[in-house]
Amino acid sequence: MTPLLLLQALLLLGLIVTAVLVIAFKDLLSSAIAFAAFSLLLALEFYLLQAPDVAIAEAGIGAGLTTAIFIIAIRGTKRYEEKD
Amino acid sequence: MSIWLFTVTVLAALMLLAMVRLFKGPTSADRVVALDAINTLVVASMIVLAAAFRQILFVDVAIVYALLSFVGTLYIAKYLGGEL
Amino acid sequence: MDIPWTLQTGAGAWNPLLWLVGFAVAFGVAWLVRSRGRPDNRSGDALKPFISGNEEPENAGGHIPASNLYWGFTEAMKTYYSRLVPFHTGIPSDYVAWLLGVMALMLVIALTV
Amino acid sequence: MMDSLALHLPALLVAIPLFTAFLIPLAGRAGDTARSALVLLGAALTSLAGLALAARVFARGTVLYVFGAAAPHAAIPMDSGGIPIRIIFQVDALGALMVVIASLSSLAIALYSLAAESRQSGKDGFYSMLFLLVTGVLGMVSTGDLFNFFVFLEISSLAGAALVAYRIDKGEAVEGGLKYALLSTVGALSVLMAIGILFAQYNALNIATVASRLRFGSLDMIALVLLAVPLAMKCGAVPMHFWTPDTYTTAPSSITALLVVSSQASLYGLFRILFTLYGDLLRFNWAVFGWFLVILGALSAFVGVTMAIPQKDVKRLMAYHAVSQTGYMLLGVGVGLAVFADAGALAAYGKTAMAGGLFHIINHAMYKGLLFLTAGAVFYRTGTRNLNRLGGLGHAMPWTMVFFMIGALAIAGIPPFNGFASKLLIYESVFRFSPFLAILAMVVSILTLASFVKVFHSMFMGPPRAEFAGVREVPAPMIAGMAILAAFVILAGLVPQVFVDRMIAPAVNALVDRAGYIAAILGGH
Amino acid sequence: MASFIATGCFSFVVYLLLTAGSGRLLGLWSGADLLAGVMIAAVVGWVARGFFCDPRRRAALQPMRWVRAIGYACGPFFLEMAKANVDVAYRVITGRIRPGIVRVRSGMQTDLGVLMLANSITLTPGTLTVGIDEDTNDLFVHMINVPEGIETRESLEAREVFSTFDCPSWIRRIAE
Amino acid sequence: MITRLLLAMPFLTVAVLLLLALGALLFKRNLIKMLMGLSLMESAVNLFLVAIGYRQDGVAPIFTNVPQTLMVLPTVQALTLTAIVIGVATSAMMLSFAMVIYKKYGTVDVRNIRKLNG
Amino acid sequence: MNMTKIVRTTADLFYPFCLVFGLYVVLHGHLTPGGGFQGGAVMATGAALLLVSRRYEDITRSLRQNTMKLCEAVGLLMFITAGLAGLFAGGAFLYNGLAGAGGLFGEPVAFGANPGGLNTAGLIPLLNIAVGIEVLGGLTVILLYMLSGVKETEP
Amino acid sequence: MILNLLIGAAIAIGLFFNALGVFGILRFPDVYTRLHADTKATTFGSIFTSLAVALYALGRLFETADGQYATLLLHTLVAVVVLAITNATGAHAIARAARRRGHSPAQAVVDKLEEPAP
Amino acid sequence: MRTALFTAILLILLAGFLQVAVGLPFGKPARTDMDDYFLAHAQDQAAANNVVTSVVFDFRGFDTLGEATVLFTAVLGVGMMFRKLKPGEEYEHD
Repeated sequence: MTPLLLLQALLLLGLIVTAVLVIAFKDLLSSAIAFAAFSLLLALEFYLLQAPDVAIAEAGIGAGLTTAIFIIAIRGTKRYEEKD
Repeated sequence: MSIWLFTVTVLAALMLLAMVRLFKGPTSADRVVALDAINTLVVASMIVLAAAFRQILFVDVAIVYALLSFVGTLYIAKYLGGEL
Repeated sequence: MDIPWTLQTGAGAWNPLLWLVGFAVAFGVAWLVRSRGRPDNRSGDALKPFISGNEEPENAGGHIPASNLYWGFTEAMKTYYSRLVPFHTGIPSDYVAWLLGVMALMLVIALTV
Repeated sequence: MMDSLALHLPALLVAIPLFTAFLIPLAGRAGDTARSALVLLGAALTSLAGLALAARVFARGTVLYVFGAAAPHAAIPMDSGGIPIRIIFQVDALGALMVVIASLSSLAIALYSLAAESRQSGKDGFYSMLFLLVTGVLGMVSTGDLFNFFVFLEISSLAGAALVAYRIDKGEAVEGGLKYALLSTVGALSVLMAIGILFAQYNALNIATVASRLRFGSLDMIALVLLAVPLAMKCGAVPMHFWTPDTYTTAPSSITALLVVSSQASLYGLFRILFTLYGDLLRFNWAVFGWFLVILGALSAFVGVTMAIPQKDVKRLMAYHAVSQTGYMLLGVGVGLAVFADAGALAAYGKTAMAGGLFHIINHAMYKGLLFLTAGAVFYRTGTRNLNRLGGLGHAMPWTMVFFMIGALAIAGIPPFNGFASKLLIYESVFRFSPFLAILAMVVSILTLASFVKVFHSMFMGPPRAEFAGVREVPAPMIAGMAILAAFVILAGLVPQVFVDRMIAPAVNALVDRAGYIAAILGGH
Repeated sequence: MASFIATGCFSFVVYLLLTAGSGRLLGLWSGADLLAGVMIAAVVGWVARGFFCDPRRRAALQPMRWVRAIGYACGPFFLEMAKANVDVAYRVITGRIRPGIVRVRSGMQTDLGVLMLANSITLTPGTLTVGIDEDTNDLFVHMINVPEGIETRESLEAREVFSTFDCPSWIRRIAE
Repeated sequence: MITRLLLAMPFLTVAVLLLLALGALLFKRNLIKMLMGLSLMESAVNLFLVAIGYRQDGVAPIFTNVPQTLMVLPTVQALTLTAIVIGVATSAMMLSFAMVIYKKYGTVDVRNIRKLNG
Repeated sequence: MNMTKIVRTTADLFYPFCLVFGLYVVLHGHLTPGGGFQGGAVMATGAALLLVSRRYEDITRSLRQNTMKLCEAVGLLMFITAGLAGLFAGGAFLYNGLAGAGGLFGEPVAFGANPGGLNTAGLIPLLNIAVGIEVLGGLTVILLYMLSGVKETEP
Repeated sequence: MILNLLIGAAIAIGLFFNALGVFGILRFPDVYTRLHADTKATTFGSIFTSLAVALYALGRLFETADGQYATLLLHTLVAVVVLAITNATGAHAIARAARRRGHSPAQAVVDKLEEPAP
Repeated sequence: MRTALFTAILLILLAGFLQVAVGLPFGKPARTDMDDYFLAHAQDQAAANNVVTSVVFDFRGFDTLGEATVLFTAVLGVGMMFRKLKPGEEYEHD
């Protein structure tokens, strides 16, 4: 277990946790927030995998603009999921 | 274990802790606060990792990150304030 | 230029030119038969059809709506259609589910064969 | 100069429609006339390039084009140790066949849509996207690179979805577009995953290189499933056909005709993957995937046609027929694939079946395109697609009626139109494979005829209706667009053997000749 | 024009900061980078001139203000911030809080001044800018520990929010 | 087996993320949520692509003054860049579709978006 | 609706910074991490910052949809023209004939570890710029369109 | 040697404050107090960890006289400045949004702000 | 019924993905010949120090054109969704 692997394990755990949160929240705004956190961690993971180009792209497009687009779409539709 | 990697590991653990607030946060505003904290921690770890990997140019990723997640936060805040 | 008119199908052959010639011949025969008939016959000369002693209503020979055209066929296959039509639910999740389902099925087949 | 242009035809084939698409928003500011002229010019040049490229391929064999290299034909750099490193367009006879289809259809459709969409708003986007869709199709059928195939798949999916949603006023069109986009994206991601799996093992993206390195381990089988099933979905095979009627119905008619071509490009991708990428005679279990295609084909043919009969929306009816006709193609090629390992059976009827399937691809693109265009013409004048409300248009729209008759007779397999020729090939060869399937195919053909009799009756027969009193013939560009396709339908029906000899047989040979495909890039047999 | 020059200069400085170490010219920069920097500064200056600073104000052109800004950031501001964090550490560990929102008269006229004041307040002890009165530039500040007796007053002076240094006057000298 | 699994952590994460995303696609009723699932799926595939190009102790494929010995594979990173942009394009378009559908239908519940059926 | 003066001023401060940083990322795409897409995204973030900090009606006066659409088309046309130029220079489509040929961007590069110079890599910086312009235009237009769609739903 | 000690101290301080910020987020009762912890503590901590990197770069710069360490130093400083400003403004935006949302500060002794409800 | 079926589908797919995850060695790619070529020749052929950029814009530049085209398509699609309809531009469906 090298330190890098430990670090990766933590990050990947965080990725899975945020992904579960994205799916689990009934409030779409919270989902979007969790998605932004997911993108953040994903970019850090790319960074760890020695892909800085991809990390910048994921940072710029994934975390910044996708969040904005999701928020605008939620504003254009409605905020809460339907009850089953 | 180099000191840089140790630092990043601690920061990653802190991110996981902040995710607790992301999960629990009674309101969306609390979740945004957690997102903001994770965001700061990610930027810090990116800067530290640049030193850890001896890759000077990786700091660019951190700058992009600090800029772009700010935009995401602003969009969320604007929606949350009912102004979008 | 030498145009091969015959389509070779492996087991047989088909020539559209021959078919056209045959069609033309048949058409000619039919026209011949028609021209041999009584030229003074008019379409209005025949007796009017009547239904149960009454005159035919004006519009009865008119247009049949499309839904009624194969009513018998759909009625005969009613059990089939009553399953198949609701099967096309129109829900996007179902569409994705069918795609993933076929994928899963093929995955099982491909990994076991 | 001409020779150097001929050298660069594969690049121009994609570059011209792209250039036109990017220029249209600028030309749109100058006015409608400028835009129409640009559209016409672009369409004409694109189809010219496509036909010239196809002629070159049929005359001289596979054409290679290496993007970004110092010399367009140097597939393998001297110092690379025998691996192609750049993106290579590899147009063999099969690809050339698809290029012909796409070029002809796109020309006809561009002509048609110039008049048909003249009353709509947002025309800049419409025409740009039309050219992007054409680009996507042309790129998909001519690329020899897996990831590039994915990129073009995405281009055609996105452009197709946006075009399907073009008529936004009621919401149905957007719903169709959303379904199409959703399914395409899931499929494309699955394809990307498969590409990743292949790349991780063989470190190559070129189809020929991957094919030459393939080891047929369990990961490769997973990759095969991830590649083949989404492509089967994109070509509209039952039970993944649900998107087909939804999108074909709501799209503008000219786009529906192009979507048919685009789904056939996916069919091409499916065949390419099954035959070329995974076509190793010794190590691959042929019968399984042959039967996969055969079952998909038979199901599609039957379910499609039976679902078509009770429809009352004319385009939805035709869309189910598109599913059904796709079944024929899958059936024909699937029979060939199922007997692929058996040389005797392959020579006896397998190749004929595949020829039938491939011939049906081009025939179907033409007559189904024609049918959708006539439906669009009727809609253009009457404003409705409901068969119960239509009627008595025969006198008002004679040209449309003639073209519809040609298309309907062709799709029903009535001689002397082209549908009959390809269906004859399929019947006779499938009969020797499995008589039951041949009978099923004939039943489907009869039902097709029946349902088109219904459509013809409902649209053109009967007394003229008062609400359609002012209806007259559609404008000349629409007639010209339909006439191109109709001319092809008649031509292919009159001299089928010419097409079979010049285009289909080389395409079949290219399809089964895996070693030749690999050798065209890597050299040596 | 003044805003164009100011924005261009700012852009050029930022670009120089970003590309330092790229060559040997002046010890740090390469010629191509300097050329590209000038071009970028021109383009960005033109595009962003309406935003970066008010076209009517020439104050941004005085280089002394930039130097003072750096001095402020490294000196008083940083120390205030350090104090802030010790304070937050105390609050986090003990959990002893007495929060409230008070009104602070900023006395700033320019947008930049308000921004610097608000951000300084946010990053310094126990205070967080929540809102702003757009007309009077008064800030609404959330304090984590409202000192006794303040809650009855109508508003506070900006100076009172900072503990040791007179940050508002620094800011006034930089931004007004 | 366990060590092998541990070594393949990123791939396992990809598998779990794909499962979650597909689950969202199949079970969720809200269209926006489905699209979030689709975005998750895209991210998972991107992570997969980058992970297959990683080499132990490799460094980023950029030549700088620092001496480089072993570099990770650059092609997959290029592919991932393309995939990311394609992903955001797809998401943007489908989200705008969803907005228009909400405007016309008054709902984003996928079980109610079925005017086209049968 | 407007956000507060503080946010607005920050956005104004960061707008030129975003542009400069984006252009830096674009221009140094062949030396540092980044390139056309990333730089374009950073520049588009500058525009997004302006969009979020002000009212839609106010900002569209200085950040026009048509200008951004023009940017996009022009970027793509630049890209494809550069590709066709390679074709006329004797190579294939997108042939990088400028690399190592001297002149603008034509400096040859030493092999191995070196920091590299700005004026190298031939066609790549040009394509980077083209893609940067295109992505800037494209992402901004997407945001503008979606915001306009939101505005329409308001009563 | 001294530099190494300084770097270690900076990292320790930075980590301590970062941890403090995160614990503050977990412990405090409402949005505003959490924002206090988040903004001040994590920003300050991140500044210190970055300062460690800057010190390292400075040391290497004097040691090797290599231009790229100047790049590292300056880029780190730029990142820190950007981070500080964006964090402060972001915190303000969040606080205002929470305020407009109608969250009143918990245990407040005074509340002078009356914003119109959204 | 529906839930059980969907869960079964998901589990089968998960098994497939897990097989992929276990079957691929992480950190040690099986073959690297094409990428080694890129790494060795990015500097003399594309004259770029960033190998990823040289792959994106030189060796696989055509993909990048396609990708830019995808973005263009998406922009046109979004624009098409929010366009202003002409008065009386109606489309029948029933």
